[in-house]
Amino acid sequence: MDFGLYLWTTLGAFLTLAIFSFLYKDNPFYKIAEHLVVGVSAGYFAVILWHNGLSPNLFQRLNDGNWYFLWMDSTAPWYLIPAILGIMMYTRFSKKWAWVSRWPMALYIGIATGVAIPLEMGARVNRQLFAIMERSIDWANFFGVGGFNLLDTASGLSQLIVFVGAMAALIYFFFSKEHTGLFGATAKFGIWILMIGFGASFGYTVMARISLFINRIQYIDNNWLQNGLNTGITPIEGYHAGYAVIFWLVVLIVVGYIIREIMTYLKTKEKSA
Amino acid sequence: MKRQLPLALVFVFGLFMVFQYFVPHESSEWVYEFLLDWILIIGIFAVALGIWSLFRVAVDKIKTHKPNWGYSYLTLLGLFSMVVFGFTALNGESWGWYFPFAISALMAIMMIAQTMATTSQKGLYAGLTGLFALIAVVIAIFDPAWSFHFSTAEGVENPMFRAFFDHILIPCLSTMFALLAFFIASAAYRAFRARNLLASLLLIAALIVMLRFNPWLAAVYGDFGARLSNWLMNVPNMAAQRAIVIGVGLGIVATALKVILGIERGYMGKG
Amino acid sequence: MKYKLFMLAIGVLLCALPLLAQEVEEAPPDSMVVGSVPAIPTPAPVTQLSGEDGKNDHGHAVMLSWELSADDRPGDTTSTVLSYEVFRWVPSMADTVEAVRLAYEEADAIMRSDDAPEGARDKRNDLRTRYFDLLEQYPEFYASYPENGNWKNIGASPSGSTTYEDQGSKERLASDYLPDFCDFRYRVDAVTAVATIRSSSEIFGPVQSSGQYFNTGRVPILIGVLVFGLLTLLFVQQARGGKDLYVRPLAGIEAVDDAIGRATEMGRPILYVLGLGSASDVATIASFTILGRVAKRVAEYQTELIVPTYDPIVMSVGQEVVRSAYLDAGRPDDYKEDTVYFVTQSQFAYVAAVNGTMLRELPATNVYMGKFFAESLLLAETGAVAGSIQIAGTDEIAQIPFFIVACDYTLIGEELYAASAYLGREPILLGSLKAQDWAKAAIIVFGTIGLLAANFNWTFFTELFRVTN
Amino acid sequence: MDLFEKLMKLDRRWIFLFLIVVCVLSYAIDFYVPILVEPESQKIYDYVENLEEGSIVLIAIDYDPNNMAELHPMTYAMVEHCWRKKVKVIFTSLSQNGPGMADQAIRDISDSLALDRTYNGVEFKGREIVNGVDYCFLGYKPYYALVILAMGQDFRLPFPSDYYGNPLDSLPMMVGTHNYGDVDLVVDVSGGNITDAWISYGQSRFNFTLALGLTGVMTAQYYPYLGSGQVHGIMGGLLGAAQYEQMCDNAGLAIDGMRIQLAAHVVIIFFIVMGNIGLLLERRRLKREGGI
Repeated sequence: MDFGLYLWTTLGAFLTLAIFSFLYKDNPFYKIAEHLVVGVSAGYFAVILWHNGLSPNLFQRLNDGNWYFLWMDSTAPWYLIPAILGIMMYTRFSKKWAWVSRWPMALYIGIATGVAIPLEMGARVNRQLFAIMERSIDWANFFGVGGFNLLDTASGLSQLIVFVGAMAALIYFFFSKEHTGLFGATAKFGIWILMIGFGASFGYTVMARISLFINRIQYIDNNWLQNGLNTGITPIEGYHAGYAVIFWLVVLIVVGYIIREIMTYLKTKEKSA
Repeated sequence: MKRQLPLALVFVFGLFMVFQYFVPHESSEWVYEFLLDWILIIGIFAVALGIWSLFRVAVDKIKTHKPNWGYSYLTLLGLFSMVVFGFTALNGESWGWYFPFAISALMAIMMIAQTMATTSQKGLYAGLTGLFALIAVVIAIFDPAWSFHFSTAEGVENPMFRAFFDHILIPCLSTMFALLAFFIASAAYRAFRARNLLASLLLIAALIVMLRFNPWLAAVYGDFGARLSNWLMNVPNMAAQRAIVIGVGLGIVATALKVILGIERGYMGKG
Repeated sequence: MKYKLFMLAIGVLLCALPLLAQEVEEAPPDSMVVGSVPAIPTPAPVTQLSGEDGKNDHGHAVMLSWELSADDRPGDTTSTVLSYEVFRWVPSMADTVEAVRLAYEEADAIMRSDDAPEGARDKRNDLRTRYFDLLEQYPEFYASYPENGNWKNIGASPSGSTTYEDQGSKERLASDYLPDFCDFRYRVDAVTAVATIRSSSEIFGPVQSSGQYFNTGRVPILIGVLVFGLLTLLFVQQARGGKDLYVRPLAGIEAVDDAIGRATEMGRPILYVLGLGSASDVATIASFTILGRVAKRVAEYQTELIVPTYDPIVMSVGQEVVRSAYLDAGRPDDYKEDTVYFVTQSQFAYVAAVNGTMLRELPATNVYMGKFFAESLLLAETGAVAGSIQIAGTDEIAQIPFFIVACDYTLIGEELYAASAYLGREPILLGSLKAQDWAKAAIIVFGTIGLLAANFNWTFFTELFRVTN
Repeated sequence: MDLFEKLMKLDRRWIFLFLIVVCVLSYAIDFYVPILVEPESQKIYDYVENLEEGSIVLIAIDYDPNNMAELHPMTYAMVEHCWRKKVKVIFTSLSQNGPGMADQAIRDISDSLALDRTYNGVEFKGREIVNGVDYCFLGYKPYYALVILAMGQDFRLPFPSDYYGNPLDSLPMMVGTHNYGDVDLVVDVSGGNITDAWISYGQSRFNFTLALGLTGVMTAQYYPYLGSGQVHGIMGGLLGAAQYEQMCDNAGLAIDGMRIQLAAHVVIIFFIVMGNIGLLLERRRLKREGGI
């Protein structure tokens, strides 16, 4: 690994540890990483949106990709309209003309909501309703396919539970009717189903989230510690850098402690002065 | 004009988009695609407003010496480094005077910020801005090793742009994501207590599914655990999702209808 | 599940086929011949080839269908047919048209380059005009059948399939542009493992493609939207007339008012997160309404409000909302432009910043309304560390469990959309809740009937709700 | 204040610290994790274990770097198992970034095969892995559904020559190997919907034995096929990979990751259980006090 790359990797490892330090509490290291990443990411997306969004969608249409012809000989001059609308957003810089920026905003919201209505009606409501109706309940295998097996997801009973559960949960979402009597009991069953579903989906995610952390440990170990400290040793063979992780953690904690001591010392000095 | 026209625009364009969905003809699709481009372009133009807001909040922090104001310099530095790197690219292998240029260009921008932030020494920082800008411009004119690229995306391949992405952005973002491993633990600890029936249901379902992935505890109930957790995922979870999806669909359609019809004007600050 | 899989696979195949056609063309058939494969008898051709204009589309597509060759028996491993190759009669002028198109593309590239020569633009524009003129003449070229043209392989379908969609681009400048209103003629070959052993079907044609003005496959959605829209209008009208509507209390919404009061007492700010959606997400639009109410209350109590945003348009709309709310509360001078500010458009960088803000400003209340993704738990747990009261609402199903676990109050799915109506307690807005309830009741009724219908095989009822395309 | 009372009011940072220490330690210390093998992965292992020398297994590497962490260990364990048993392997790759993955796996596992190793008490002499004799890498072709169908007729239709450009008939192991009928097992290691095509276009048409290696998130979705017999066995996520490594007695990346996974899991569950016991005790105490 050449030295330049090693420095970059060290920076990456430092930022990784700095963000992990947030788990203890808000501290200068985290603040450094946070402020830096906010700036860098905002700049990154601005550049990417310019190159991949504005350039192909507007400039290349208006001026055929050539900066000096501008829009005069464009094959799609009607793209001036969104360009003007976009520029209208900048009236927000002026107090007097800020109301003009409401037009593009209104257009934005009008178009977006208009698109959403039939799309959501079709994709969420109609599609789900059809899915409910589509399959008949498997009465022949009511207690499980090929014998008594309550945990068979394809059994008639499971299908019936899906149906009844979904309906009960829908009843829970009724707003204009008091949840009392039979109606209330069904709604109660509905919220049970919702809670079981939420619990299951929470439990299902735990494992994947821990994998993210494993991935980070391996990043520090393989990309930084092993490459930096013992060049030439492959990540998998022999050398276990886990000890080195602990070593570096201890170093970091000690250094952090010293910095903190210095800071408090400076602060008290400031106050006394 | 100030209030009525926006509402009229929402109504006209919203209604058009609703009925466009049922007209597959080319002409209707053309308008549809054109209008979607409007949204996209308005959105990208607005990014400048966002960057301006970020810039101003940072400068304001520095100006008023709010707590942690010093870190705001980092934000500005990161932001403008990416912008400078993203629009310049090397013409060959040689770096030439690229770094002196990049540093002086960045310093010029930082000095603009400093001029805005300072209260007493405006003249000094304005002068420094001019000086750094002059250096940057001179290098830009005479150095053949690199050039600006606005209409094409060479800047994205700039090694410095890539390095900032690979070694600052990616480690930070994926570590932030990895914090979830801890937060999921502490959230589970705090919330998974059998306080009442609903909490117990949540707890039990989560535990069953979690235990299924644990190699040790799986020994206790073996195959049964896997099947039970699959059943939970495919039966009650499916029912819950179905109900929520339908409900959300109706909620979206109702809200969108109200917006188009001008009944709900909350997004314009008029409820 | 299986049905879904099947449709998915077919979809993938259909998308892939036109490209595969080129693949096949590139490799001469001879290279496919493998010496060790035993001799295969010529397969039976496909029968009953027919085609029609693609239904409910924008044109530029023809749907072909046929009966399987007798030597293609699904499930029988001894059947010899491997795939069906589809041919269309293409006039030889098509090559000229393509040549002009390529010349145009080249001229366009030259014109766009940094060192474009003088007159590059005119040259390109001439080619463009010539190309479009040629396109106009396509119907005449196709009408000359069978003179001046030949059969061209346009794609393949795996064995066992009986349909193929000849779909081209509607973009006139695209290489796979398929003109409308031309008399197309088709032929399908049954092909065996040895590409030369094949048999052709009878020729079908002429058939024309064109776009439609109404998509009949989406009628159920249209009915749904119209009926639901009318219901909403009806109940809103009723509410306007002064009819008292009951709404069940929602804990999360009642908490909002208390939370603002609490913040005032403690002298700490309120943090409002609009989520990661853009302003085109209806969830975010619903969130704007809630933000308006919160901001108005905040202005009245003179508490501080912090609204970090993820999207610049969301920021602009949010500023507008908060400013109007301060105006309504009669305190326009207290409004600060930086109450609603932009952070960054990167998910986790945004979370990093908001988390930092939470621990530094220690807000009394955090409100999360809108679209949330993996960051939901990061925000909510940090908020819990900061000791804030937390109220969340999202329509992202995968994130609701995390909010339920980590927040004090959670609005589940649809409740987010109801919240704006609730907070205002305005009868007009409540009217739409009534419409939503009626729609849900209708779904329960139709769902039950539909399930019965499925069990008794009354397919006509189920079919009423089928949405195609 | 007793232990449980303290636990109830425990600062979450103790949990974080505990979790970090346990995770880093379990990463650093190579301890033994008894992995309970589930029947769905046992079935795959048994099938390979019972193959005769010279049999052929087709392994489809249909994943890309995104899913590498979960799926690469499966490939490593399975291929090493096959080669140690002198079972030949045909690799295909129907996902765009797959060839890189397959290439890397083949090189690494070949290196490992050169060493003498003892697995499950059986000593295996190191040997050189030869392209064309021990394996054949067909490479990548787009439009996976058509490729899967075509391979049902003859591998030579979609892949006239292998990834390295050798005509298939020039490879000793491919002489007389034409289609799925000559292959004893098909394994699809995939992180996307290519699995669906292997089931609906491959298995249900050509009726071969199909085993799946899937990412953890996908696993629940494919269990119904296990019940219907279309799929012979499933390895799900890191856990499935670790189970396979366990059965082969060849600890690798998956068992490494499993140690952390397990430790973190136990910590979380421990805290949940403690919290609940604490809640119970508190309730009882309140009741007693209320009774007095």
